[in-house]
Amino acid sequence: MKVIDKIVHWARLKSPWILHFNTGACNACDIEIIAALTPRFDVERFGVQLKATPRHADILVCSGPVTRQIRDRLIRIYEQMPEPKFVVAVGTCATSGGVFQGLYNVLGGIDQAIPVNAYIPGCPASPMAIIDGVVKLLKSLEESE
Amino acid sequence: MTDAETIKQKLEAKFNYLKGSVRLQREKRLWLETAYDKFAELFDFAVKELGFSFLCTITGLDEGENLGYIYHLAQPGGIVLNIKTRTKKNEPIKSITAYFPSGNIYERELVDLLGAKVEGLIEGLRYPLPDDWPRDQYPLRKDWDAKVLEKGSYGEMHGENVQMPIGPKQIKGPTSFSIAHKNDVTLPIGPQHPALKEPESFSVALRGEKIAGVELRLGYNHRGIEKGCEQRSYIQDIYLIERICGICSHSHSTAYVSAVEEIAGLEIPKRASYIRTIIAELERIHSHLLWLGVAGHEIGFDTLLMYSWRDREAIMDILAMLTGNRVNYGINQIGGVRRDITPDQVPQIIKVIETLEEQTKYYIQLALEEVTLIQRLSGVGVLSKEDVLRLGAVGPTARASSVPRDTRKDDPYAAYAEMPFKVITDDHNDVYGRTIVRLGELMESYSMTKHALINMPDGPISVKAPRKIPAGEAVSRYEAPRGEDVHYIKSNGTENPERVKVRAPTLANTQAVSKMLEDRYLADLPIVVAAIDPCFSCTDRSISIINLENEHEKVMTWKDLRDYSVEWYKKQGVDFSKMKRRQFP
Amino acid sequence: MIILTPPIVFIILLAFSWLLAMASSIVAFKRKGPIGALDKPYAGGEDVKKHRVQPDYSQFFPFAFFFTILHVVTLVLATFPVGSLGAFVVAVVYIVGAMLGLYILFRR
Amino acid sequence: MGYALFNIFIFPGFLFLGVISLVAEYFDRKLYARLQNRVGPPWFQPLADFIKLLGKEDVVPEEADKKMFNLSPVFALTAVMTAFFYIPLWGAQAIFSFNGDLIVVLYLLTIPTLTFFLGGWYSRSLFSTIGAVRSITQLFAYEIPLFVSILAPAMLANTWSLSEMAAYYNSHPWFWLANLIGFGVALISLLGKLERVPFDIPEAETEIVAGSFTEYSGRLLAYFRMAIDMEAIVGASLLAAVFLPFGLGLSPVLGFILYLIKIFAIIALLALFRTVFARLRIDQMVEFCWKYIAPIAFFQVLLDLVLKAFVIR
Repeated sequence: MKVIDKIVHWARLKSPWILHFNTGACNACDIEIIAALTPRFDVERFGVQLKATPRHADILVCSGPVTRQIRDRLIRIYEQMPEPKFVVAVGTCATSGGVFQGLYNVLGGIDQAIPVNAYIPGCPASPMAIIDGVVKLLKSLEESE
Repeated sequence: MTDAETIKQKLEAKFNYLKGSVRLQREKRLWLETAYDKFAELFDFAVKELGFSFLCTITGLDEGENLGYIYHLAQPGGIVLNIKTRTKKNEPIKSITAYFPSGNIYERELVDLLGAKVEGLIEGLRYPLPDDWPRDQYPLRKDWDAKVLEKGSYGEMHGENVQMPIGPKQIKGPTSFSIAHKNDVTLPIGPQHPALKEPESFSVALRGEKIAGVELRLGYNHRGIEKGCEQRSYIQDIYLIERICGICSHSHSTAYVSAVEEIAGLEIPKRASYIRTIIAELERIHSHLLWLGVAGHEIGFDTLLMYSWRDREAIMDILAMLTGNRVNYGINQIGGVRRDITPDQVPQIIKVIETLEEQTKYYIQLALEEVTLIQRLSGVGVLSKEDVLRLGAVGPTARASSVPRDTRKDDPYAAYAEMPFKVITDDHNDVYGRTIVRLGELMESYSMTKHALINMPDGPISVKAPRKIPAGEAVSRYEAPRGEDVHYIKSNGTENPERVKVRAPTLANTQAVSKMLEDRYLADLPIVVAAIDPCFSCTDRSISIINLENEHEKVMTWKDLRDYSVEWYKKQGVDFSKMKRRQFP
Repeated sequence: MIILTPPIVFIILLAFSWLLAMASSIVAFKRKGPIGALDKPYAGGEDVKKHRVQPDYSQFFPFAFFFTILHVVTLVLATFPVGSLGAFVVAVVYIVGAMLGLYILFRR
Repeated sequence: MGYALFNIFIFPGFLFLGVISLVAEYFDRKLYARLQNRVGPPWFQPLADFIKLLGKEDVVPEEADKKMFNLSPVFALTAVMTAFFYIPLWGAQAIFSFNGDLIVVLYLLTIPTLTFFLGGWYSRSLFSTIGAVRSITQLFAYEIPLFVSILAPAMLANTWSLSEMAAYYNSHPWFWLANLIGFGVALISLLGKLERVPFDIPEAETEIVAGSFTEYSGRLLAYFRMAIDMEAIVGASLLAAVFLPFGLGLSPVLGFILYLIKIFAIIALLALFRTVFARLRIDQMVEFCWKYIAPIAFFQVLLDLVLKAFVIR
């Protein structure tokens, strides 16, 4: 069984499918996330694919400070993802509410709603930073298991 | 005698109580104040006789015991008439949707954020506050404080120990009440959807593949920036205003800064306005290339996304070189610009722009010849010229229906008065026309940037700005890549602005989405929504568009659904025994 | 080699793939914590109640009828003894009939 | 008996088909990425995706019909694998052939589309129901042109068996050039069957999220994806056997290499279509298929009939 677990673990690291969700961001980070898929950065080299439904995704890439209206939708999407799942918070807003800290309709940061595995600072986090964040997340999974 | 003065004369001639109180603050800005009972007649005169055919926005102000309203009306020539009026806090005002149907969004915002009472406002989805926000809390009131939301304090105000309802409970989403017909499918294109780059929620009533009705709920991106601006100083506000939207951040910061400079009476140096224009056009280039890619992605043509975003990276490098950051450039400051363009950077920019010019010619040729592209774009999302004028669409959406509404030409700001460019219009009235207009504007932006770079005057790049801005108010308009962006700022002499009002271009265009989606296929919804190049984080506005006769929602089990549909089809005469040929659409 | 005839091969492979599917469930991840909204149908984040839907595709009914008629006629044609002159005549009649049907379908 | 089991499970059966479909998926994604001048995935990507999906949690929506939800992928897989035995790969003789195996193969290739419909319909979510009904609507459009364009060479060869057809064209060289029009029609219909871009309307990502696969995840999704990849290989080899029957007399090794070249050429063509075209709407697709593709297929049959009756005495 040990060998099978090792193979499945290798496969999990080699094909991380991402789901992008904008929880009230100014969509600068979202454009940078999608820019990471385009020819100059092309995350498909690491097997990363942008998927459409939480059912197909392993990594939930969120950007933006969680606004009150979107908080429950975010929790629902997070719960609809099958189990070995991770959350990456892209941008300073997703990490700590950023420049929108203290505004009345903002909860400030993704970790106010769901547990987060990796934080990528930057306003907006450039595609290089996003790729570096995802690769660091995968490396940390490699050591943990 | 500019035509602004003639309008001033006409107003004072018609209404003698206005004698001397009509203020011409700037070359194209008319300000006047009136009591609410005389307001209706004045408004009707301005719209009908004086030809103010476009409602920019309505600003709400909290003035102690009564609520102030400013109606910003614009003329195609660029003159803006700002009518101020005020009523007691609980006195209702009459809705102006009779003159401008698009006014209901601005009024709905007044109701939600300021607690205004508007008669005649059509029932619709709540905007911009979340569904579970208590109805009696008005955030933009001066006496309202965010501390109310802390845990518990909401309870004391209301006696019972109830916690501010932010817990994950069943929120009544837009799709729970039925907008559908008997056997329609209500499809939620929810906050998370591959076609939407930002969270907004459409609930689409479908009859087979045809769209029967669309209800658009936004407000997911509403962060309360306007309230935030009132608690920060002018300089801190630049960085907050710039992050309203990631793609048109320079638009918002330039509009905000030029309004503050108009109040403070600062005259920024020529070189600074040239640099602002160059950065504005570079942002328009990268925004249009981005849109081209997203449009390609929405119709399943991913190669266009990859090619156009690959070329866009060249522009992002230039912007990073000029301003230090790929997005949110932060180059504006009150009184001028923060960084200068050195002479050795100029040839690099021109070289990149020339290569992009070749590539855009290839895209124009592609848009004119690619069969499947034309098939998916032409005849989709039709918006006639009358609809544009009635619904107040702006930017490429308006120019694609041959309405030459371009703020750079009508009401030039920064250095656009000296820029040689022509307004691109098209008469296709559909998504195909908008593609042509945007590609044409790309070519214009290339030539404008080169022109500005070559004959940019020397001199200082900024002027010393006072920390405290004297009391006053100003309206500034800016032609963002998506359309006209309006900023209203009111200052009271302290370090913090009294009121900051932002009306983003997508707000005016969302009105037209429902008109375009009438009787279209579901497959057209993503491309029609993408065609107005929505930037909902600017907007976070919401309206209900087509409301079918609202039947009460009845939960049907599978069995009675089947019996129901069999019986419904019998009424339609489809019971196979005597097959009646349906008209093929 | 009757084992290679279609029905038997189908049954063998059906059993094999069903076994494969069951076997691979031992590799699947076993969740420990609560399910939450995991098995609620996906609706873009909204909590939609009406899932039992019956989309009305009557717009494509004419194509569906045309498809079934043509399909049956093709099968009849396929079972004709190959090579005889009769087959040739029937084939030509079939094609002319199909072309006529297409013309009517699109003229209206 | 043993040799037959070897055939079923190892050579042209599960193992060979599985490996070659993974290689084909890699080839397709890499070519697609290179055409968009992206770098594209590494060579082991399809295998990694498949194993990762196996390792995911098993999710069955509460409102879905458990039985149908779990069985659809299994049926799709079985139908595609069974069809592979009756197609002559490189020699003029398939593993097993009988008169009428052409009709059996065509109908076995229709079963996956039906399982997509059942899977989507019984997972009872809004997006999957619409995706399911769309895949059936699309079936109406491409099925008849595919059948007719494949029956045309069969009529010319006077048989309904793929192996005899291959033998006929082997003995009459250059005859297959008459069927090139049919090849074009069959290629376009194969696009529809495999739901590739100009016709990937049932799982249009930006409209109905993932069509009938919206509620699928984990190993069931893995089997559906494997079934689609295998269907691409089986469809390509069917087209190669029917429309490109040249060089069948070569030695088994050379013949096998020629066969691989043929199917990878067809898969490269499919990847090229995926890069060049935008996705059509369902009504445009149905109209396009009935207005242009079906008449051309009928013309091909007419051409073959004329050839058989008058030219080849």
